Amino acid sequence: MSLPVQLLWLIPALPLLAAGIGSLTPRSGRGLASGAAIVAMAISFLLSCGALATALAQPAAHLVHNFAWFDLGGSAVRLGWLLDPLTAFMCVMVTFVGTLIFIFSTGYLHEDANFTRFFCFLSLFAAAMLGLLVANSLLLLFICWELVGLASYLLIGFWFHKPSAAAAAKKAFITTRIGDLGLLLGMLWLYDSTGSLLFYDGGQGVLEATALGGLVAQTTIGGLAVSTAIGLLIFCGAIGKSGQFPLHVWLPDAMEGPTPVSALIHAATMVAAGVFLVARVYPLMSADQGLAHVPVHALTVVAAIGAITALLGALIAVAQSDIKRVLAFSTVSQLGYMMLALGVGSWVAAIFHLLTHAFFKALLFLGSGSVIHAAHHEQDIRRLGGLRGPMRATFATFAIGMMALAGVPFLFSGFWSKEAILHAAHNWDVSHLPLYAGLAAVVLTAFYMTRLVAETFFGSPRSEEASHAHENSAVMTVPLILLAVCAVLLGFLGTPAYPWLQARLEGHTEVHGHPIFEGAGLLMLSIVLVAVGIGSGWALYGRRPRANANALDPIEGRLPGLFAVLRARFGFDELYAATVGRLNTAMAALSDGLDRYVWDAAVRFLAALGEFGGVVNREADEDVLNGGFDATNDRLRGTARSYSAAQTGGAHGYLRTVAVGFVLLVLIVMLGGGV
Amino acid sequence: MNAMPGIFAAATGADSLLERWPILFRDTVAGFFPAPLQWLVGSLISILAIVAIFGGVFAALTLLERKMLGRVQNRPGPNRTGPFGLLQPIADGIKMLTKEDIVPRSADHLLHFLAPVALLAFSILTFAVIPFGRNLVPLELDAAVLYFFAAGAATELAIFMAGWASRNKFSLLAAMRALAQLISYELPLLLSFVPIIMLAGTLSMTGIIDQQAGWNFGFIPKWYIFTPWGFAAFAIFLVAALAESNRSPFDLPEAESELIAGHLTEYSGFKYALFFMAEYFGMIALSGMAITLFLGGWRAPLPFLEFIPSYLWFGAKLLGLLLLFIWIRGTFPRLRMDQLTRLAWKFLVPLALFNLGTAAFWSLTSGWSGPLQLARWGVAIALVVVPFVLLGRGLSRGVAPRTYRFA
Amino acid sequence: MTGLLIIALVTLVPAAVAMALRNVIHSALLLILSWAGIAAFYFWAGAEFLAFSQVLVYVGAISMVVLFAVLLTRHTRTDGGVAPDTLGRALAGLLIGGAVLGVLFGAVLSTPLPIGSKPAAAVTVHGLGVELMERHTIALLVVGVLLTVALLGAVVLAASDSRSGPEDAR
Amino acid sequence: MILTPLHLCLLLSSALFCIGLIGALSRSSSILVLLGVELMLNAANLNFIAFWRYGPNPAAGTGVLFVLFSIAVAAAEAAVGLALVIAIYRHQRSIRLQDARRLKG
Repeated sequence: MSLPVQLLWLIPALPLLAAGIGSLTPRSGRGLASGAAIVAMAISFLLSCGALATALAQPAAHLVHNFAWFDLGGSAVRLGWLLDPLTAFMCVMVTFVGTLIFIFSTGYLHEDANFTRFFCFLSLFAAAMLGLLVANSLLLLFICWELVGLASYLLIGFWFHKPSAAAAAKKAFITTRIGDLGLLLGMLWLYDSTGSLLFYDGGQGVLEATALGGLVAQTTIGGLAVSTAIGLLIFCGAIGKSGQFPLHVWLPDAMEGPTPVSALIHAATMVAAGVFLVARVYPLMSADQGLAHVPVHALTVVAAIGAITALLGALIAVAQSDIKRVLAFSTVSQLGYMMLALGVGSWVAAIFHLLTHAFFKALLFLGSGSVIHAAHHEQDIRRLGGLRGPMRATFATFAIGMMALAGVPFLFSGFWSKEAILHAAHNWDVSHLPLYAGLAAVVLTAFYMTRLVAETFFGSPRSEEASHAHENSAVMTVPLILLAVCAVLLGFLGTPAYPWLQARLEGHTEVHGHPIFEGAGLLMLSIVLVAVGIGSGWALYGRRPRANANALDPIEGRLPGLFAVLRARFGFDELYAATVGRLNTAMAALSDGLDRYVWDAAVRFLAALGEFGGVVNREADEDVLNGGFDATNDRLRGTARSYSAAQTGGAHGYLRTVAVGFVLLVLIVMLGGGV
Repeated sequence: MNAMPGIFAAATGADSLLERWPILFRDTVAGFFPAPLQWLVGSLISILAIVAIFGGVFAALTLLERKMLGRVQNRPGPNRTGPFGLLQPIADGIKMLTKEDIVPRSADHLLHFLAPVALLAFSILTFAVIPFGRNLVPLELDAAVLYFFAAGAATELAIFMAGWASRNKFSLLAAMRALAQLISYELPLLLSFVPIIMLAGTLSMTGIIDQQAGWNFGFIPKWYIFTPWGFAAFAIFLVAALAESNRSPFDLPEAESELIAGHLTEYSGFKYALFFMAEYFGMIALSGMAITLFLGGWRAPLPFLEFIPSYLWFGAKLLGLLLLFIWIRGTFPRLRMDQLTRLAWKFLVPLALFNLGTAAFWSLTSGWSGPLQLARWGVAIALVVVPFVLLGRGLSRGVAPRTYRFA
Repeated sequence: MTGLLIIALVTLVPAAVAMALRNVIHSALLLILSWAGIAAFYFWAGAEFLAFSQVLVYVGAISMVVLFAVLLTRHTRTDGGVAPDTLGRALAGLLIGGAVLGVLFGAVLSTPLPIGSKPAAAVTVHGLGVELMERHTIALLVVGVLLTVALLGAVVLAASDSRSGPEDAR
Repeated sequence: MILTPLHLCLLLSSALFCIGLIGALSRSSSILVLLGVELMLNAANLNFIAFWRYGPNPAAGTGVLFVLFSIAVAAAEAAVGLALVIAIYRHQRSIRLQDARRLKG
């Protein structure tokens, strides 16, 4: 079965339809709303598989179907669908993970009063993301991009009665909007320079050689190539959406939404959008690579941002105590990895990591959701513990996810994708700093994930809630198991020995592998680093479990200053509050003052002037003009009264008048010799 | 001026003799007359045939209905006249003909007389366009469907005339009810078959039947009832047709417990029989319409059954529908007036409008094949079922199934 | 030509009688006959579809509404007796109507009308549909909107707006 | 002066128009006035058909379409008109048109 590109729109349309159904369903229609959402997503998954089959049949081609949206004078605004392996793989991932998350949600939100609304939003979220994936136009992509933002706002703030959730939703929305402004500017600039927003259009698209050549040839402020500037502006959008430094602050706060939403945001939909965007416009981003004279290449910036984010996120994650926050910062860190990979020139490795990460991060989030659900919404790992016994399925799957994320060698998918990124960083000839940042993050990742698992599942329960926890129903565990299986198996699609996925993404039909141990030095190093991370984590947290909920963290005991800084997340929120927030307040005060004292005074003066003129006028008016007008008006009123007497209110009379008038008219015409 | 089309289309040589003999018979008889009179004689023969056949069907149907209702109510039904009561229709006829014809003194005599005549005349008029068989279309019209409903609309008038002319408050109330009911159900009735006209692209009965030729997978006939929207439309059509022909459970104008015999209260003898006849004719005509629109007309349901003459298939389908009507009459209790109008306006009309959308979707996606065909069916079924469930829930809000503790 | 004369008879006589009768129900029923006559005219002129539409709309729908309105408003306060102004109005009406008739007849008879070489061929339903959907799509949409608005307007007008309206006092 | 069929049709429609007009002018029942107006409308439709049939360009079905729309409008007019009659009746317990003159100037 394969899906022609003309019908690609069906993939986002079905969840959209489900969202429509969900929005029209009354609160009691739980089964209908969730059923529609899940069925739509499952069908989309099948369609995506069809699309994948189509794309794999000719991986090098960019199949497009363009159409005119509306006419603008001479030219038309055109949109279109695009099908290539990148789109197809992403669609399959989003729909598969999405389906499992949807199923999980029916269990997780079982008792929520707004169950139907939740599924409406979820479907909208998925539909927007899928639309973004299949778009062949930066405009369509932007529309879906904003829809993703809207849906995430609605979902993060789903429990809007909690002030923290409402604030987090607002924060996520506003923060990502900052990045989106860059994207919008980039888009406008791009349209201005090339006259098109279609990615591929038979040689006319913005990602094709003609347009790129034109963009590279021009330079703008500071000697940048135009393509670099546009690329960086577009990258701003990705920074916002994918939670990159310095706009990463919204991502941990987005944990306020229900856990399936976190899973969806962190694994499949929202944050993946940024990475996908960069990968999609990769020809544009890398267009300036051949130029030697430019001050900076777009990809260098991407790599720098990615490296900083990877390290930063991993560091902060070490000191967090909320189970979801640890995972959130790990997402930040992993997204940094992906950006790093994009920056060092291997977008294929980035997408590989994006896919594997989607599965194991969804697994981890759903696992944490399972824990939270079982522990009656206790999220603090200091107050959990000892869940290994009562929650076997959750523990096993969570451990698989943890090992995939930590990069435990050979068996787990995370290892292979991370390895691909490190390799790419190693081969980057500009600088090795990203490589070092990545290696440091490897240790930290292994460390904090071990800490998380040890604190949550080992030891003894440290609170009332944790001691009463028991395993959840099959509707929640079965998705976990499925995801766990994928988290293991997926890595084998892209091992260095047989890099099938990479080859297909790059458009090759045959696969050229090389022995796994070819660049064994780096491989060994990272295995050692992982071992160090896990070992130190186990030594600190696993061997001597925390005694009670209030006991000091081992690191806190030894390095209290560093721990406090990390726990406070380097104070980014405070920094923004102190700088951006303060600046905003100051500007507001300034504007207020300007308005109050300068403009207002001017207006008041004019008003007084006008008033004076009015007084003069009135004096002239009352005596001179009014007298005449009054007389005229009296005359008019008299005439009108006599006319209105003809208005008898009787319909017969009117009709009679019309008929007589008709007769007279005809007579005049006839006797007058015709017209 | 319209050239009068041949009252029956000429038989083509390809048909079997079984198919052709009515036409051959007519042409042979007409051949005895001089040429200018031939079409007149042909038409007369057709008209006589229709009146005779459906008169007979009417007689048999009265007996059948009473027998069936008897079975439903666990009693034997008429069984005294002739073997198994088979001669009952004849006895009824003689009784009706010989009964005194009473006209109330203050009645409007002319209208009182005209009402049953007009009713019957309009009922029979509708037969003119129904294709009874492969070649048996009495009048081949371009806008046959429209003609059918135009002629059917006039029957409402006759019922009103009967009710008003009787000068009886029960009759008048019944007439008002009948008007309200007919106006309410005209809309779903018309809306229910608009999708078919949309899909078939013609108003001609023959054209609609031609569109239903052929088989899916070699054995499922391509009748419109075998599509999601067609099934929904058929259900709506059936309900509306029941209401249009004043059949139970929509027989409010003649609700015995409330209005004596409704607009028939002041009628007796042969006029009463005419009303009765017209009601059955109306029922037969609407059934014939349903067969033409939804059930493939005179077409055979399976390929290897095509050797049976088409008019027999039509007759079999007609009998099936009539039995269904009788069964419904024996089973369902009568609705209340407000329930009746609510059902029409709040349920059938929106449903029919939704169905229009479904049919549009169906028509737009006719190019889909392979797995997409599954999606097409799924979406169409969803478009039918979801509004049905939602609207039905709105209709029965606050009404729960009763539970009987001691039953 | 005979056809036309018969149609004219069927159309005009019931219409004239209907306008003269005192019994509104009889008037309405006679008018239905007249409308049917007009449908016959359409049929005679070859507009088959129009004829059926006329029957469906006028005989099937408008007549029903009219009869309903008559029945709903039967108990008029001043039912008996001819009001003094009625006679004068009738006379004036006849006079003016006669004048219009005269003027129209004069105009028609004194105009030489060119006649097409042959009468129009009957339009098929298919052709009509194509015309409607292609050249007159906008008009069709507007008529659809008009009918919807009219339906809503009629409902709003006829719906009793207050619980304590005069008819509840009856 | 030759009486063509077109003339006859026009005379028929004129006569119908005048019957409607006289009815509308002289009857006091607002329902009958409305029906008179309805007749005048029909007379106008007759003209469309007559000119379509005998006109110079009969191939275009414009006349028929015009009448089709006109019938639709007439249906709307009848519905609204009779609703108005019922509203009038509800207000003054009478449908005599000469009683309904509250709109006088």
